[in-house]
Amino acid sequence: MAWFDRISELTTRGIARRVSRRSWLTGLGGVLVGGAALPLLPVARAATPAQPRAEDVPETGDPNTCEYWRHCAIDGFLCGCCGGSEAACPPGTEQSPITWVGTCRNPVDGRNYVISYNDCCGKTACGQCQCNRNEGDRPMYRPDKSNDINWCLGTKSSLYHCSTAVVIGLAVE
Amino acid sequence: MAWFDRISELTTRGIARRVSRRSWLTGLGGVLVGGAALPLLPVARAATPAQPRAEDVPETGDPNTCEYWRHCAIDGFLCGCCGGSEAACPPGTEQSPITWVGTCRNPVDGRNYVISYNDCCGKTACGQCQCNRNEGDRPMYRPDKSNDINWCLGTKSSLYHCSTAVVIGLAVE
Amino acid sequence: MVKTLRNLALLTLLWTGVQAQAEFTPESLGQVATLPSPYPDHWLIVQDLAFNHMREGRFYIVDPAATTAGGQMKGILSADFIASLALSARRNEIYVIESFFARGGRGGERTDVVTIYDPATLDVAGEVVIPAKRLTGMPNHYQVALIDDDRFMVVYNFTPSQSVSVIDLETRQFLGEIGIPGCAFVYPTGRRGFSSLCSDGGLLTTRLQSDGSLEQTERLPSFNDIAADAMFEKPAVIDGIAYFPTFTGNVVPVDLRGEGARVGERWALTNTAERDAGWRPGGAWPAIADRSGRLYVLMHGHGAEGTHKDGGDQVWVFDARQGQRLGTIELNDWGIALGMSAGSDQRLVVTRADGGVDLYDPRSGERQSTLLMSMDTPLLVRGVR
Amino acid sequence: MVKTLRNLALLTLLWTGVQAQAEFTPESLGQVATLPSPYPDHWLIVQDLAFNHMREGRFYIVDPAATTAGGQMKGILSADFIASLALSARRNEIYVIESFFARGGRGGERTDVVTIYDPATLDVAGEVVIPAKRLTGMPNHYQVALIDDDRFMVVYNFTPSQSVSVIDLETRQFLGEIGIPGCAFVYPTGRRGFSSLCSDGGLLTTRLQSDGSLEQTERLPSFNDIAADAMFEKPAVIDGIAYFPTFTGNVVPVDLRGEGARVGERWALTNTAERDAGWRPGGAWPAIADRSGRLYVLMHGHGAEGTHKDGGDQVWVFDARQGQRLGTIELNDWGIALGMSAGSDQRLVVTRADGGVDLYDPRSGERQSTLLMSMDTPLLVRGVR
Repeated sequence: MAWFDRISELTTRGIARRVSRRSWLTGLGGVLVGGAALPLLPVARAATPAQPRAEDVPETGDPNTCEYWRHCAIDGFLCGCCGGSEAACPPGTEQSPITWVGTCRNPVDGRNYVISYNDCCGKTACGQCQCNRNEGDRPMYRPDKSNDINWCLGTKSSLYHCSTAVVIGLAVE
Repeated sequence: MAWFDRISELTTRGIARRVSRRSWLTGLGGVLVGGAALPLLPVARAATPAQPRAEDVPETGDPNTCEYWRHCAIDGFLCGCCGGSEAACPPGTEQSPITWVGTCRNPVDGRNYVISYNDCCGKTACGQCQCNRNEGDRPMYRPDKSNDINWCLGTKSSLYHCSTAVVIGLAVE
Repeated sequence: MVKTLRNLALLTLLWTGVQAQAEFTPESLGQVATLPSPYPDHWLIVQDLAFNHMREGRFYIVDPAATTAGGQMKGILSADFIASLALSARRNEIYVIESFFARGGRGGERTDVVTIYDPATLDVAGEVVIPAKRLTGMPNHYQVALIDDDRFMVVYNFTPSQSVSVIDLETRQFLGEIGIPGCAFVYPTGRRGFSSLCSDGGLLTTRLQSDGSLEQTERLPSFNDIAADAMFEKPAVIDGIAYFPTFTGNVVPVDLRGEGARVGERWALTNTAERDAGWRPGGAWPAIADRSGRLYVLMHGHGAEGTHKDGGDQVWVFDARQGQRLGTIELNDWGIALGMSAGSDQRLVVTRADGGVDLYDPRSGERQSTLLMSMDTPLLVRGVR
Repeated sequence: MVKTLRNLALLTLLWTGVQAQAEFTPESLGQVATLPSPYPDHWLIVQDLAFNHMREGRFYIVDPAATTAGGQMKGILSADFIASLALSARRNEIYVIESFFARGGRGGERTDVVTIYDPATLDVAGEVVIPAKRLTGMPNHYQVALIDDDRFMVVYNFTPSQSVSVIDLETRQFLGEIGIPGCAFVYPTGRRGFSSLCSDGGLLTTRLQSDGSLEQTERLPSFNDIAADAMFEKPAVIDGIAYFPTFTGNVVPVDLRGEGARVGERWALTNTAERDAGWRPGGAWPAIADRSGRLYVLMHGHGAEGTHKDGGDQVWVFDARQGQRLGTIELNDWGIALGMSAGSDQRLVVTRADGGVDLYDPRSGERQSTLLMSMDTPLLVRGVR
């Protein structure tokens, strides 16, 4: 999905967040915003055989915090606080098939992974664990890079519930 | 209208409220709960020629506080904090024609006035100045005395917005 | 606990120039969590009214034993406009009775619906549209009842005409409306009936036929002095006997096991000294029972006219059958409503005045844990069966 | 400011034994407050997203000069699912563009509606149902535009196909949809057109015919380096020229007065030293203008990739035409969005990170007042014309 609420976030997490995040992610900008000319129509790809959580990805940190490494461009409620997980939707919701993707650096192996921030849809706002981080986020006229958009599109309902952060690839370095 | 939210009220106003209210209103119970057997069907009365605010009633206190004398049995959002007043609905809402009535003592003249707590309806919850005081309130099986009921009945919409406290009579002493 | 989305071909839109890497297997998309069936005994269902946004209330399905907020939150059911909830173990369904407005925050046509959920997936398994007459107001567990072995649901209506809507859960159909003039709420009674408390201080029992239509009604004359010592409309039920606390500190047992309700002998929660000190029950749900027959009552001192919703800072424990005080639980924080988890190792649940929810060991009286999720205005909490 | 309910015979239910007293004249029932027309210049409209309950957002109509919360709150418009708002002085109407769900918090059919309000009564004067395609997401003043002297409304759609819905406000009818592939938002342009920013860095201008149908489109090639220095989609507009700040601290003026948009010469908000110190614009609405042509930009130091929504603790003031810095306002509290009241004695409005809303004197830079009502997540604030 893709919402942004400075208010509660800055209130609860404090201005300090800005500083820590900034320093942590310095240098990623090039990777995040690079790429070819934007296709005007979505490129569909059939899901490859996949697994619930990638064994190839070394993990660290608490997935239910904004600081978790996959959340470098997340905006919304963390599904892990709503009955789901960082990769699974909560019971009774539907994962949006289209979304924006970010690129986050995994602090364990130092590699950049492509994160698909698929929203979970069909229930009203979860209201738990709201986060907003914007590495690589761009204005809404560049939708593929924008977390300000409600990405509950292509789902039975456009009601936004929460956001996942699914590892779908390694970034081209 | 008629809602009751201990949580935010007790949170914002503190436990002290209980004590002050209790002592202030001691002794009113008899007046409040007296009366004949309950009519099973509402008794309708055409509105008498009336005035926006009764000049006969001596006033004191801030109508936008829970402690205001007319609010001794109010439950909900004060309309004076929503664009209306203690006797008028906010713009764009409709005053419910039926409701529960309480009896509150006016501290200026020491007399007991009958207060009609008409809800204002047709917009969703105002969310401002929530109060809950229960002098003379009775369980919901005695609806004429219950402020737990949404009294947006007989209105175009049953959406509850806020509650007024209209002086409609002097209590029989 | 995770199922991958059925055979849908997932469209993953990759707008970026990312290429598949031979060495890397992406995570599955379309995963949706599921819940164990049946729910573990110790889970809870918390009703968050979201009073300032009452069209967006929620029921949280909670594992209070988890040590993180995310671990405690197992799932969410939306609950529009101060909804009611009912559980059927026999049918393996959860019901939310709620109201929708065609024009949202500015009203429009109201539609009342019984939403039927699959407890394991929280998917909507069906719905029954009922007359847009259900009582809306502060929540009460007895706005809805399941009777006849969960075959029928009855929903209390207030327009202000008083009636019940009868729903056949087998066929998922609204059957009809039965008037209960002058009376309110639905307390399951006998095999296929329910009782209601009346404004004249009496009680009305309504029995249905096997097809859900009215069989017979029976009125008890007044036994409830509403002016001087009103019964709360919020009983604790033990083995079919509803124990109704009263405003000034008595308990009225009403036996709902037979075809007609029978009023038992009232007893006092307080002795003379306690009564003189103003000890009274109070709150949004002032009494609850455990499976051993203990009755827990939320009590406050210095009570007077108008304090009956104030909750309390103590929970007094009674043997409900004997009417005997067994002990006192001093709450760490002021409480406004009581609940009880299911199973053999039950927990007393106390909704706090500050919006928190605490769990106490009902035997030791010690607070054991506090719910960690963020909630707006949680009020009523129940066990999962 | 109070009208009594028209000729409706009010049913006042007196259930109690109260008798009319000869000496006493009861207060009127059925009173409903109204608002002055037009609204005083200094009033504001505050959008409260109610992010945790986004189906229950609200627009508050506020008199910031009042000294109490109740005095400040003049009226409330409901705003379902992150609504948009537009004002027409010429038509004397307020428009809320919002989305409703037939099954509320669990979804169901979505209906998008332009709700038309009478500003004096806040009664619903009418509605226009439009395709359920409008962009939902964080609010932007340019999701909706009134063009052709407020004859037509255009609403930006994103499904993710991009288009606008055209509404005839004269007849209150939906006229049709016009595609704007690859482009977003609606910035009024010329007499009967609007421009949109495109994902290729260019700009699309769409002109309508007098019947609301498409006349012509015109594309400008890329002038916006989205990767290295993206233009915010949130401009401040002075006399038909939109000043778009960029992420790293430039300003791109786009002249929207003519039939086609013309991109002006960009200038820098910062000098080299400031840029090296990381001073950047940011926030949910980072720039606003006053009627004298001053541009106010919300700035934060130590900016970097990803800080563009962080708001700031300073507002830098510029002569927009000259691109010259005129001064600096040190905010008392961290801000996340800017607004400006109408009239001759304007106030700079700053939405704070902690949910407060402050008013500053734009000349002296002094904070003059703070809104007192309770709000959930106020974000964008605008003047009343």
